[in-house]
Amino acid sequence: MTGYRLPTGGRINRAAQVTFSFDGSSFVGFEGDTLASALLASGVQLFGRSFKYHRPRGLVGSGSEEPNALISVSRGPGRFTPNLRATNVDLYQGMEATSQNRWPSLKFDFGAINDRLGMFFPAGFYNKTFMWPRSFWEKLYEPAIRRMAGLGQAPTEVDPDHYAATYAHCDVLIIGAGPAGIDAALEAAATNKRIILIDEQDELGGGALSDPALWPWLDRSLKALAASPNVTVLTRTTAFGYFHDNFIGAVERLTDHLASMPDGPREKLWRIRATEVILAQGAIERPLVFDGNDTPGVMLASAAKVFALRYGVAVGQSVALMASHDSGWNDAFALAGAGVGIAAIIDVRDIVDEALLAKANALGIEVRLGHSVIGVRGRLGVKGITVARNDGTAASDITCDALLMAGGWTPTVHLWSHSKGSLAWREDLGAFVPDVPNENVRCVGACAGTWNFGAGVVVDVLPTPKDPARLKAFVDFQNDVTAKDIKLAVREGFRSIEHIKRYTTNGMATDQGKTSNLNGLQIASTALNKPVTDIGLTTFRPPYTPQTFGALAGHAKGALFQPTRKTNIDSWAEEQGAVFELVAQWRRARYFPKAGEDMLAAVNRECRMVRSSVGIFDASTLGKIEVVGPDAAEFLNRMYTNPWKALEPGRCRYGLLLKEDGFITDDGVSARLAPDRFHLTTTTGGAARVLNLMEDYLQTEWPDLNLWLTSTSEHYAVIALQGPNARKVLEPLVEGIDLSAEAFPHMAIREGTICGIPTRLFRVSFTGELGYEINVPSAYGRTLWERIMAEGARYDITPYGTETMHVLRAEKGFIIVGQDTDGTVTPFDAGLDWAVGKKKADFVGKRSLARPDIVAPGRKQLVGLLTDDPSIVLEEGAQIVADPNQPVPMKMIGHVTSSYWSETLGRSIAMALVEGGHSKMGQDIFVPMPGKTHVAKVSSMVFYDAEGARLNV
Amino acid sequence: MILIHCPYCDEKRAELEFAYAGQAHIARPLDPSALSDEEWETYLFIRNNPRGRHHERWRHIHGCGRFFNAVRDTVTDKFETTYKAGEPRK
Amino acid sequence: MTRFSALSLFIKALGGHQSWPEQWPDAAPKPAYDAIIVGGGGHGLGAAYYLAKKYGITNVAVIEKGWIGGGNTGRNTTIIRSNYLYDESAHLYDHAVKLWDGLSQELNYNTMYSKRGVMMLAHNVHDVQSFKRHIHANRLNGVDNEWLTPEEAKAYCPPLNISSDARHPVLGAALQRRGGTARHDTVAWGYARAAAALGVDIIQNCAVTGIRRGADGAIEGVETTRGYIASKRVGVSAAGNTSVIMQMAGLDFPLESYPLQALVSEPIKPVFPCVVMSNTVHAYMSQSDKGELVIGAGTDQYVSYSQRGALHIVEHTLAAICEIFPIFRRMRMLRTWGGIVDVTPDRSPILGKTPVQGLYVNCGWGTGGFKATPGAGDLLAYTMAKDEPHRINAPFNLDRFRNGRLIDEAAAAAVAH
Amino acid sequence: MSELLARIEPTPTVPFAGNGVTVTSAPPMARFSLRARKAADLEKLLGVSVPQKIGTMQSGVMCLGPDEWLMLAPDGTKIADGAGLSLAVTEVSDRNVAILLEGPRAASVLAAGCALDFDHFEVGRATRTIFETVEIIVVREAAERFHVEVWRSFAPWLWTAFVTVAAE
Repeated sequence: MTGYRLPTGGRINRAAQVTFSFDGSSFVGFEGDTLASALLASGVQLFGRSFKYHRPRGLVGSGSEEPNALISVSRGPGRFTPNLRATNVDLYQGMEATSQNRWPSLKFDFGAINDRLGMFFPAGFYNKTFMWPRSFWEKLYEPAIRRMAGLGQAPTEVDPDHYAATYAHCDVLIIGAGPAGIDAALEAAATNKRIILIDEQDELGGGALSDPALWPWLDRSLKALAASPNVTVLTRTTAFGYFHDNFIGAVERLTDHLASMPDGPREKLWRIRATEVILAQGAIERPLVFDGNDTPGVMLASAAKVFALRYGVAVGQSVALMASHDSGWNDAFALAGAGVGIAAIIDVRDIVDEALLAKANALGIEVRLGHSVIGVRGRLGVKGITVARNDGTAASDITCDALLMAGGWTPTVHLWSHSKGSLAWREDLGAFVPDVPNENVRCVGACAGTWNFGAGVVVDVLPTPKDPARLKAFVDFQNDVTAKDIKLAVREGFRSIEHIKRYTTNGMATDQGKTSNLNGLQIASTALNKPVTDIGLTTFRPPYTPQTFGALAGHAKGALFQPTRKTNIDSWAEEQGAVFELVAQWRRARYFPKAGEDMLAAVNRECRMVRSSVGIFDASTLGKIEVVGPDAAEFLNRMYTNPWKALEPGRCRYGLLLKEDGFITDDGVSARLAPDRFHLTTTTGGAARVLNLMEDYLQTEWPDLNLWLTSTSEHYAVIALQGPNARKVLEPLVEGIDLSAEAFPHMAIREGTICGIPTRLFRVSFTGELGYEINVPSAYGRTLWERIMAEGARYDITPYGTETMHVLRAEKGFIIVGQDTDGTVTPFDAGLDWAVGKKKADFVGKRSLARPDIVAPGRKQLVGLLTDDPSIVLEEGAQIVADPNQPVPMKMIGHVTSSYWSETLGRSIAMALVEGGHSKMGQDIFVPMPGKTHVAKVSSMVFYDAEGARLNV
Repeated sequence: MILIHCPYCDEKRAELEFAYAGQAHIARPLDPSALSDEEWETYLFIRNNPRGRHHERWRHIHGCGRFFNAVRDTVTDKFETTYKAGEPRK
Repeated sequence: MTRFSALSLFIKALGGHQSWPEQWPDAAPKPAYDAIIVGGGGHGLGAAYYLAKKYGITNVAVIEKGWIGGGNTGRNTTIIRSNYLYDESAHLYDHAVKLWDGLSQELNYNTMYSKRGVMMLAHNVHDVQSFKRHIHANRLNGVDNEWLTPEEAKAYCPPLNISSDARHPVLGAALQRRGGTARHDTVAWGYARAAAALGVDIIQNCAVTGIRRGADGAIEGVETTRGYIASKRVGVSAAGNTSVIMQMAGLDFPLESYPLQALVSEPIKPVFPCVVMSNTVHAYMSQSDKGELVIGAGTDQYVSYSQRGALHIVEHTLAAICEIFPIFRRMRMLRTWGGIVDVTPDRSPILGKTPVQGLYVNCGWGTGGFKATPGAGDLLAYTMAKDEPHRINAPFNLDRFRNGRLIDEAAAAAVAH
Repeated sequence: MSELLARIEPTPTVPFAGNGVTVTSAPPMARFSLRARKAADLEKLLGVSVPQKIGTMQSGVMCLGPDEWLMLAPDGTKIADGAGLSLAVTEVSDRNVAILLEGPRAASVLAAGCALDFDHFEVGRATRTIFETVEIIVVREAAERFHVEVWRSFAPWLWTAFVTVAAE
């Protein structure tokens, strides 16, 4: 065959040839073709292999409903896309397309052995077998099933494309630009409303594109829309989901149809909020169910019409029609008018409209009423059909090379269903139509069930004299679900349509049942002898057609995936070669290795320098909250476990914050700047959580209090200067603050300037050494840091990171909320009794501390651990037992929360939560690790300078 | 993504600006220490979780910052009303 | 019950599959039962099966308001694992995992339990500490869970991006090799068929409308849309609807129900050999036997029974998936759906007795219910049969919300500092 | 003496000229968070008029919430701190930085990640909102000019987002 391109007609540009390849063979199509129409024009009928039986398959439809013609397109590294419907792939010069799910070739596929054995693979067969011997499931059966399953090849390379996203707003959103949608748009365009009209195809027009009589109207309408400034038209855009409050997700395909790829995004996610939505999504023709209905060349009558009149392609040279509906007749007449040979019209009905008969007669088309197709000849393509009277008699053959199916129409109610609008059963259509809306939405045209396609009857399976148990009459083409599978499901007791769907997988393929749901429902209805409405309706789920992960992720990729927060000083650390860690959204310098140092060596050096001279640490990520107002102290007194009212201005206090359940949620040192002004600090990860918790209490529990909370976390850069030489480094730089120990003691705050910049200077220590935390406006963080580095050079000032900070604080027994506590630890468990105001009548979480289990003995308590072998650094997270010789499962009495090599002490130290730990001081506990059990003694958590002599200098 | 009417801003805004904050009208007891364990459990943990009309709190966290109350149907997710904190239960 | 096997499949095939019997009869309610299970999900059907199989109580009805397995059983991402931190949780879930092994044979129904391994990614130092704590605890509890370096993680799951430049780099992973997936529907159907064969009535399209208690306060039976059914023992295993049913018995519960979304891609050939979870990035994924990438998304923030989730949840989930597995950016989402998850204050389940004599409850599984299916069913059955909890589910009582003995796995995973 | 130390800002000093929109880092400025139960309390303290309607801005002060205002003022501006009064003045100059969007596509760049309806967001409006996952304050200074406030550490991300969309 040389081809099926009709000599005239269609909307293709015959002046522009497009060369492309399919499975390595070269083909030529025209601009305006889809891959499907171009291949069809070249005489290709075989497009793919089915999912389960690997049966040869051709086109069924002409658009998004296509179940069979799934192909892959490759356009360079990382740009391999499987499972595209050939009917939706706009052709471009040089396209490389391949078929799927076949080996070694589409025409000869070893997988088709499944078809021969199909009788052993009915619906749900895998539930019934592959159980013996037991070990074979994972080793043999499952891998084999997996290899056979799946459609296209998996991608193997990173997609180089990028994707865009936007929000949009309109007064009227019209989805579907067929005649009904265009009319709705024109009507709305006359108002001053903002209108968005979207359509999934490359051209507006929908069904009108295959009706040349409407083309003049279409041209006029499109011009009118283009001239309306209040109308935004989006083509190649699929509205895939209808979400709450008229929020519609749509994806616009921007580059897949282009021969050369521009720099712009491949696809764009539109997130549209509409006041009113008009659904004009049309209807999809229904296949008929009969033996051999999946032979390549058997397709929807409406699709054949689209191929002929829109693309100028005959689906066959001698085409038969099997109809249960008038629309098929009209499609056949249209094909005949376009020069396609019509072999016969077979209609399951005994009586059809006289006008149709007359027209068929006038065109010389043979008509068989009260007949059905009972068989199709040909394997890789239709060679002919066998028809018989509906009573099974008078079987005869008709030669043809394509067979059209006209089984009536199913309104496209997917988005309506997403919106939770209700559906009503229309017996005459044999379909569900929109009933009561749940949003401000209405349906127009065919999707409302109001379009006049003519009359028809609904049949589940065409009459046949063959044994129904032997029919290969497909309902869901892609998933290889046959009528007998559905009957089997019913026979096995599956009665709800959801059960039938799940048992047979009917409607669960990549076309989501666009051509199969209603036929499946009808067959189930007959089998159950119950009306359709008693069986239920499967729920449509977004998306309407499959949408790329990339488009749904939008811009959120690489640098735009999630912000990485960096301090003003971060760039300096990066230049110094710091190793970073991620903490909450921040990245923080973990240590500053010098040449040849690993983490341990760097941390040991950093620790040594802090203890012996002075270290500098970027503490900017700490959360900060300014609490201002007459009732500020009262508020903090209610929030924190300890008393705050008596704190004098200029002094700092450690604050411990619980949730109402009594467990520690955050801590930090806070300062009173004035009677009505506090500067709070929180942990890095707790900043937002603490502020939100406090706002909640302030706004909803104690709205009578006069104070306000303001986050100042990012207003300040914070530089911690720690070590015996800290004061000496600071002194030359600070003005307006007396740094002497007497004037500025530990746990105090002063305001002044440093290098001319206003500062809030804290004298606090998380290391146990003399220490300051310098708060300055953020933009000065790095330049101040560099000034201090220069000033401290004579003391060999040493930058240190979070790891050293952790070691130093552990040596002092300071906890880290979230590491030494885990959301199940009370202040008493953590040994922080001193931070709980015994006389306070109430604070957040206090009542929970009196619950029976919280006061019961045996709770896990935070203690220090010293390994018997001082060189052993226990692993953080290691579990603790009292009896190392017990069998598994062992009784665990706690775990190691923090564990380090302490360079200062020349041995390992650890902190642990241990059952009854506070009363186990000096006792041995055991840490069973693979291959070795470590012994450690329970100790105080303060390993260094217990009396605090180094602080008060 | 639902639309929520903020009673302070007097505007409908997208859900992304809001944080859900649980069942409404559960006042913190004035003297928690006077409560039995059962009463404290009820305050802390027991929730209505109805199918249908639900009184709940939201915070316009990325807007005006205020907590407010709402009545919403948990089956349809549609709001019946929203009102300012401190106003009587609707 | 017709035994399922390759042989029976072969024999039936020769007969055109015309003689397969119903897998379970469509029962109408009888006036009274020895025990009633409210909720025909995997947990409830499992409980009915074990009541009949292990405890000899066969006069049992499972009452389901819709169709069995239509709730979270049929809507979840089918992950099975037991590498939980606390002894209580580890024992609970490991009890289930042990029952999963061999369940297909026990039920004579292929549940397609696939021990593909569940790998949890550590993205920061805190994750590493937390996962190692899990691994050590699991090891001493006899639960398998091992640490993988980033390279080992990549070898186990080749699509994984372990670049140190990633926004959330992979610092390692905890792998439970016995973890995996199963086919969700078959679990419900398998239990239904096996239970029915032992005499259990499976009653669909039957909603509970009331709970009747006697003068002594004890359970007498349930009112349903298909009439009153008497029973002295009623087990409620109704997930998101538990609060509503408990209120019929006059009980207020510490539960809230949230929408949880999941999605699948179009099917592709095998590419993803295990289950990967990332709590930091909020994504988890596996590939089904059919070839679909099965992806769990997050919960919406508000309580809801609408089974309708928001688009931005899907956007964030897929952005996360594409960061961890960048080769999947061109893959396409085929279907999304929503379930209703019932969440307790400590995000651990409630499984045991209630203050009402004869009323038992199994709820609050949050996002973790599927993996527990056989265990939850077995333990609910035990508790109903003995009128006392098994030692495994005893800690998962209602009292813990009063006395403070919470089992808070999520809190133990703690927060970044 | 402040000239001794240089400021370092998180976003580029060179504007980005995209398709129909320019993205520019605003110069440093003074910012104060103002809180009070009544606008009049602040007006009395500061001697300036303060807008009453949430989401509006006048003379450099925007009303963000029923008891919350943000004042923008020239760099170096100092104001009374209201000590002892029933209100709160907190300096947050360096907490935020501002990015300016100007040009016919300015609104559409914002709409890429912000769900506000900019057709119904008049000149003079100012509101806190969210751009994808990042909180921002949007001020419409002119039909085609927006001033966007963002916390400092999120500014590089927001800049990259704006520039990415502006280039599309």
